[in-house]
Amino acid sequence: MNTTSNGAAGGAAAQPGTWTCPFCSLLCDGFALESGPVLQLHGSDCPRARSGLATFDDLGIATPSVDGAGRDLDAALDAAAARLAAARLPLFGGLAADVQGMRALYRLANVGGAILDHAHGEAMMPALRMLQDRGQMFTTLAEIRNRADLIVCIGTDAVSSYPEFFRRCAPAEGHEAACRVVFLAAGDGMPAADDIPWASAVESVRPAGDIFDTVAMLAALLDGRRIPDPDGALVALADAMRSARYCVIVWEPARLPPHGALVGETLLRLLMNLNRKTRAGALTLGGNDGAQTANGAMSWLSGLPLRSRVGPQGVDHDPLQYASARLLDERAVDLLLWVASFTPDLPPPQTTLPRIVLGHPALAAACAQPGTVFIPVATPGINADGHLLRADSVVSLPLYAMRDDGLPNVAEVARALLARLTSGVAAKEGAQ
Amino acid sequence: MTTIRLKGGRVYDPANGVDGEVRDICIRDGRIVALHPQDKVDTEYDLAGCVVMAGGIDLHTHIGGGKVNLARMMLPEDHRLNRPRDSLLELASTGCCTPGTLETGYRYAQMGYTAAFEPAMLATNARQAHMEMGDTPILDHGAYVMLGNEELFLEMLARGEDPQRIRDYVGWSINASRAMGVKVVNPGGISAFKFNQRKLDVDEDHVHWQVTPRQVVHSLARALSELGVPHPLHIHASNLGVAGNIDSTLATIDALEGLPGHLTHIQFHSYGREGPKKFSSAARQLVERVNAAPNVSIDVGQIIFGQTVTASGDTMRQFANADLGSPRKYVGGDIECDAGCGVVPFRYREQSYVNALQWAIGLEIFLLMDDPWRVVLTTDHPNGGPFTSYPHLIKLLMDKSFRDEQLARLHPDVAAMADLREIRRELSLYEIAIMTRAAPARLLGLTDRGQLGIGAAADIAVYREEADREAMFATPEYVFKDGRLVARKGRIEAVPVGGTHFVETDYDPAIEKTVEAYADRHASMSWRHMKIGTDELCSCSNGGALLACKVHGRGRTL
Amino acid sequence: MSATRGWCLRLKAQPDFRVDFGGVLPARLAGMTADEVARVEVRHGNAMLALGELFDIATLDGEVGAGAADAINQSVVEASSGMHPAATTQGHAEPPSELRLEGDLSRFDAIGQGLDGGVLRIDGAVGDRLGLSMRAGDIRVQGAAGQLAGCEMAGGLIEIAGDVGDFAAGVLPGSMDGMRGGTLIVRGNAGARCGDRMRRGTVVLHGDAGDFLASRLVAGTIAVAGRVGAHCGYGMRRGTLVFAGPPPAAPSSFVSTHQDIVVFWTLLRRSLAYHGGRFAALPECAPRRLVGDLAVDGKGEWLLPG
Amino acid sequence: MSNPQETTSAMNPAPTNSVTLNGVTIDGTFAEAFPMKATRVLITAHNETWARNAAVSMTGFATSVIACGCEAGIERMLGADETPDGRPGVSVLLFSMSGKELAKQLERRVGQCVLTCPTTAIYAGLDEGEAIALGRNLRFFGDGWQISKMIDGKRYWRVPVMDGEFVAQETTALVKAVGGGNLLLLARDTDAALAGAEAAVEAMRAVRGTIMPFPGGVVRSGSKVGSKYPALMASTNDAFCPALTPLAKHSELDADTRCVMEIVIDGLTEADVAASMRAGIEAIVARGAAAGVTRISAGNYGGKLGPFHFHLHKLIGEGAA
Repeated sequence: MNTTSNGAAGGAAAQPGTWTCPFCSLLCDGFALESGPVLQLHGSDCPRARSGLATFDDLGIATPSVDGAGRDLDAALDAAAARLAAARLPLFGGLAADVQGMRALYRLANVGGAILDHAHGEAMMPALRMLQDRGQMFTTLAEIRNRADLIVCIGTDAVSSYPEFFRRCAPAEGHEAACRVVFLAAGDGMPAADDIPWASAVESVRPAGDIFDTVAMLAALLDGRRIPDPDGALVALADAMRSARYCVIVWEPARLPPHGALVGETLLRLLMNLNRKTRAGALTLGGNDGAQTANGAMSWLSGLPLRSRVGPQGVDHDPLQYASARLLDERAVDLLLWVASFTPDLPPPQTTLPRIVLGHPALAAACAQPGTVFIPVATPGINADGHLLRADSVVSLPLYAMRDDGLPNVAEVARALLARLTSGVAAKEGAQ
Repeated sequence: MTTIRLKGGRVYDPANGVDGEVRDICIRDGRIVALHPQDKVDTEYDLAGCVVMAGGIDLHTHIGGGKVNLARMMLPEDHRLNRPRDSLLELASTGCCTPGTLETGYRYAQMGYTAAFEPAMLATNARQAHMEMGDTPILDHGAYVMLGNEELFLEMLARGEDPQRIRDYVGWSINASRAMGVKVVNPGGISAFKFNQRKLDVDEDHVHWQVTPRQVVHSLARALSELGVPHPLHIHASNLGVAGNIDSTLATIDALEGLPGHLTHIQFHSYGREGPKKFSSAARQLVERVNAAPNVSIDVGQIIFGQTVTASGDTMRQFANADLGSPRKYVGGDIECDAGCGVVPFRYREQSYVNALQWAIGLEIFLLMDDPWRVVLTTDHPNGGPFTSYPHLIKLLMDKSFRDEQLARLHPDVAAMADLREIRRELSLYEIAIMTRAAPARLLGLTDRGQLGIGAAADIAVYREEADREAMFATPEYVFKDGRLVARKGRIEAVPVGGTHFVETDYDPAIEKTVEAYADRHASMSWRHMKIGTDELCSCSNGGALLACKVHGRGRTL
Repeated sequence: MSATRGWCLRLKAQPDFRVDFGGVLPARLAGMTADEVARVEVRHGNAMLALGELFDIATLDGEVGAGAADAINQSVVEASSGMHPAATTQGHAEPPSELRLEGDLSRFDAIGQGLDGGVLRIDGAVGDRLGLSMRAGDIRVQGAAGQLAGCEMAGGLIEIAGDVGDFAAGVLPGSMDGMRGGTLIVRGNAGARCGDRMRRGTVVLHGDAGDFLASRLVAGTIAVAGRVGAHCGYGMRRGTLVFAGPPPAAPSSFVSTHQDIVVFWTLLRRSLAYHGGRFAALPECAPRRLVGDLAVDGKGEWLLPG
Repeated sequence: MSNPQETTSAMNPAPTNSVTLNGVTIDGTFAEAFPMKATRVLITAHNETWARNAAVSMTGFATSVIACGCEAGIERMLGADETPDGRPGVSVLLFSMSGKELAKQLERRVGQCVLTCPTTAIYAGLDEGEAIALGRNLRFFGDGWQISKMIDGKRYWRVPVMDGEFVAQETTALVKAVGGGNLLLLARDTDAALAGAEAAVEAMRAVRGTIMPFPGGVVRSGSKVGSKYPALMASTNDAFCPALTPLAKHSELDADTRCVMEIVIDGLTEADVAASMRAGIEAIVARGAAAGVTRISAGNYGGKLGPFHFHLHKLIGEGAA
């Protein structure tokens, strides 16, 4: 099997604008990366990028394993294919892969039928359910950078999971317009004015009640309802949102309590209202570890988003039943194929079911167990090329291998498994 | 080397003036060739009783890109029913209004179509559009990049930039996004909406940039003409869906000043303001003008009754219609200082006066146009209706009595008053072949597609002749893609990866400095990533053939 | 063998995967022979499985008519003397077709999906989406039901003796309307989001309700006898909640109105009284009334007696 | 409907086959009635007074379809235990020649006389039949604040008004009915005629499903079909006018008959009308000829125009049986 070879050879220093960071869904491409045994980041102190890169420092020789015993790739693929062939209803979980990986996994899932869910499936559901049930009003990073005069982060500080977020929103020097940043119901330890130097003001508003109460009240105020005894700061915020030229709401579904889709739907409603007189949009922070990509590719291929089952019987979507944790708990599946190609922070869930793990090499130890086939795979943007979809659901970026670690990428492994599972069908399928 | 003879079918090949002659078509290695009748072939098909046409070409169908995918995600209820697989070659995929890409490819091929073009590719979403099209099996594809609402262009226009620089910028954008042409949507209006402008007429100033749609249309059309891009500027004009918009549509034609322009889904732009409901057909006005303007071509965007979803870059008009959505859902987005998107599910109802009239207007336009080479059959999938309704639409155009039956079921005022009642014309198979193959190929500059001449690609649809044209066109007997049998009586026989059509233009590379400076100040990604490299395109489009068309206009070569 | 009006299916062993039981309806089986019933296929994981593999199959002959009538009477009238109007869906003289399922069917989903007549009795627990999109007929469950019980049902009656999971009377992803008609009676407790996007019909909950009761309620009536979880009525647009037990705290996006509603209250109270228990004891005097959720249309109402 | 007689010449001749009971002559003739469309609605209110106020207004100016659009009347008062909402109420019947006209009259009358009347609510009084709008369109008075509720399969509208809310059932049922049953009471003088008519009406009011739409249940301007004036469809019933006994081409009266009253009955069914007429005849017979009503007759068109024929002799025969 060929390993990825399109990218720069080891040792070169990628200029800003050529390296795309795969470690969060903002997909920053403004930093330089110096390749080599140790990957050096220049131009950013992003803790996510740094810790992600550090997992590749002095990467030893990562070998596949079957039931804890080291094997060569072919043997591991044979074992994985045999277990997959024996499975009657596998779960394809994790799905931390790029577009090409998802395309190949989709074909693999189609052979006998599989359920697909992402490691962040639960965190994705509020935004997806909002979209399915009512729609969405979104904006994107460049619009925020150029247009926003009020950014309201609701229930999130944005930077804990997306450290570069406010730098990505910063207007170009010489183009600053006054822009306030307000953290609403976002808890303690918010970024201060110093952390967002371009903002004309940074404030925190914390009304009584939880986030459900807060967004409901904000929606009611923006709708012009007469509320007995409203929170003064919230009234002021509603006024500010109404008078802003371009208000941006930032939310992070992963931080919401259960049933966060209701928060999303309320936010959408208030945005629709706001847009009747002025302009506003929302940015959903989410989709890390390829979640945005997996969901996007799944949707375009099948017509339905993740938490769907595909196979000879067609496609069906069930966001409640096809949640990985529930499927494993109920033993409603009989095999777990887990994909985690970006970081070792997404280990496969423990289960007594057979497992096949296509993972970051550093997951080897966690996967050296009886019942588990482990195949280390390359990471898009580090040692593989690839494409990822950005958090704002519009932009996708190319990622390039910065060095060659001799690892197959997810797509190659999936195609190798597919080839082992099907010979007759695959032959007819044309140029693949 | 594979040879195939299609024997004794009645051939309709308007590009070569063939109107229903019985003749053989021979194929060698994916191309149409001349073989002596005595030459042996590997496979021979007896096509007695069949009609042979080039594979269908849809030059305006929303099959890939962010807004289509958002529409898919927004309408899971549209995707619950799975069509039974006819063939193990088909992977699972579902949906009616916005099917998955796989299903899209299968359904088009089953209907005898072999190429489809996404008309609204955002520059910032181009990769995803190519990826989705790359995952649309069997069909060749391509896309028009949306220009005319991105801040860089408006800024250049506002500061009175030299038209040559604008031409370079347009050329750069086409190459960077790997586009087949350029589309402008609500010229300047998508941007204006971001500045809270809710309406923009052809000669009205954009509230911020102080440029008019007329300027936008003219400068883009001029740039394309000078670059030598075959497909004329693809224009989604101002005021889509607004009663009385015929005025702005005619003004948009004026703005071309004789330059080539293709007005798309023209049905949605041909409304008068007469009658008690202040909404009337302006089909005659429109057609009169288009008949007299040889620089102008159109596609119709026929509406089809039933559930669909409208997906458009025209956020200004889509937001205005959000409350009419059925079911009541809405997706809207302001995108990257580049464009926008608005998705509104919609149900066209026979008993709605407006919908019934829209239906009649579309058919009137088809039937009143003198020159079938300048009118292309579309429903603006999925905006007017899903592409799967094309056979039904063909029957409406070919069968006056069927048309009258349908008309009688509509809102009584339309059934009683529509001009359509008086139009007796029934289109011939030859005219249908023009509107669905030959004309779109010519308008796109596809010299070896949409025709059956020697040397052409063997994209061929064979229909069993039937009086019921809907049944006939719904399920062709055989469909060949590049000489390969891909569908037989609706069953998928092979799933080759389609090729990507795009044009490569010449322009002054100095324009990249402008783009780079703009990106540094305003964009959210490196200007380098605004370009899709060849290897990357190959990967995005899933390894399909790269069907580049190099054009040499008045731009400077590298 | 002559056709029977009813069948009893007794589960042999738990299936390996979840089973989609949609399509197995009393009327469909009524005209079949035992062999034919045994060959009816249901979806099990990625494959189809015959009923005969899963169940022992027996007829209900001799007791069908009486059984059906009992089902209806017992289901609704437990604590009241009258016949509930909602239970009179089986007005015809012919006894309705009946299907009885026995065993723990908690891995069986979509039982009674699309039911449009007849009686379905389950002596055990059921899985998700019980009675999905049913239009008429009666479903009685002796045990608990999973999520989405009565989801998008448009008519008929479901009575569940045990608890129900989340999203009872709710909605599938993307649908605009949850329950659209009929009556759902739960004798146990309900999980979260009961009545989510419900548009019409009546839910009678004898036990407690979880969080987000009546979330996004479009319209319809939900009556609760027990305690109610957090964020009741979140995003409710119209519709009526009746609290026969301890009233929940009102969120700040709900406000009081003070008009005389004795007429409407009497109509509603009399209807609810058929369900017995606390509903039989609802006071005659008009209750306190709150309206909301002001974050949405604000035309929903809470009725808080006493 | 006032019962138009066809023409004097077409009238049955003076009855030779009459029966006499308690001195009262009962003609061997029949009342001829026509199909109509009808509905029943129940009006309730805070107390009987306001329920009655609404009902009286709603049934006002509804004596004859000829000029009123419908014929309407109070069927009976309802106790609090008889109404859907536990308040006192009134049962009202409306009759018209077509369903469309009935629906129009119902909507206008409920809109102007019930919606407006303090504390009222309105419900369907029939379950079976074609649904016609009751609250369905009146709800728009709520200007978007109206609320719909389904209770036990019935839809109600709740419209906010100044005293609280107006509750109206979405629809009521339209049924086929019978209009134009009648009795003619021939008396020796005005006092006797009025007293007899009042007694008959009182007895007839006890019959469910019927109303007597004329003032006090009685009409003195019985009519025949046609007129010497071409524009008029009906004119005075000269055969029964004492003033014309010696003048008319044909008269039904003798010199001792100086006053005639007619009672017109509309009913939901043929049996209801028959029961009502029988109750009226029995009341007159019970009073006896000595009370001044000496003869009972009925109006018809020779049996050619209306499908329902109420033969007076059959009615008393059935009553006896």
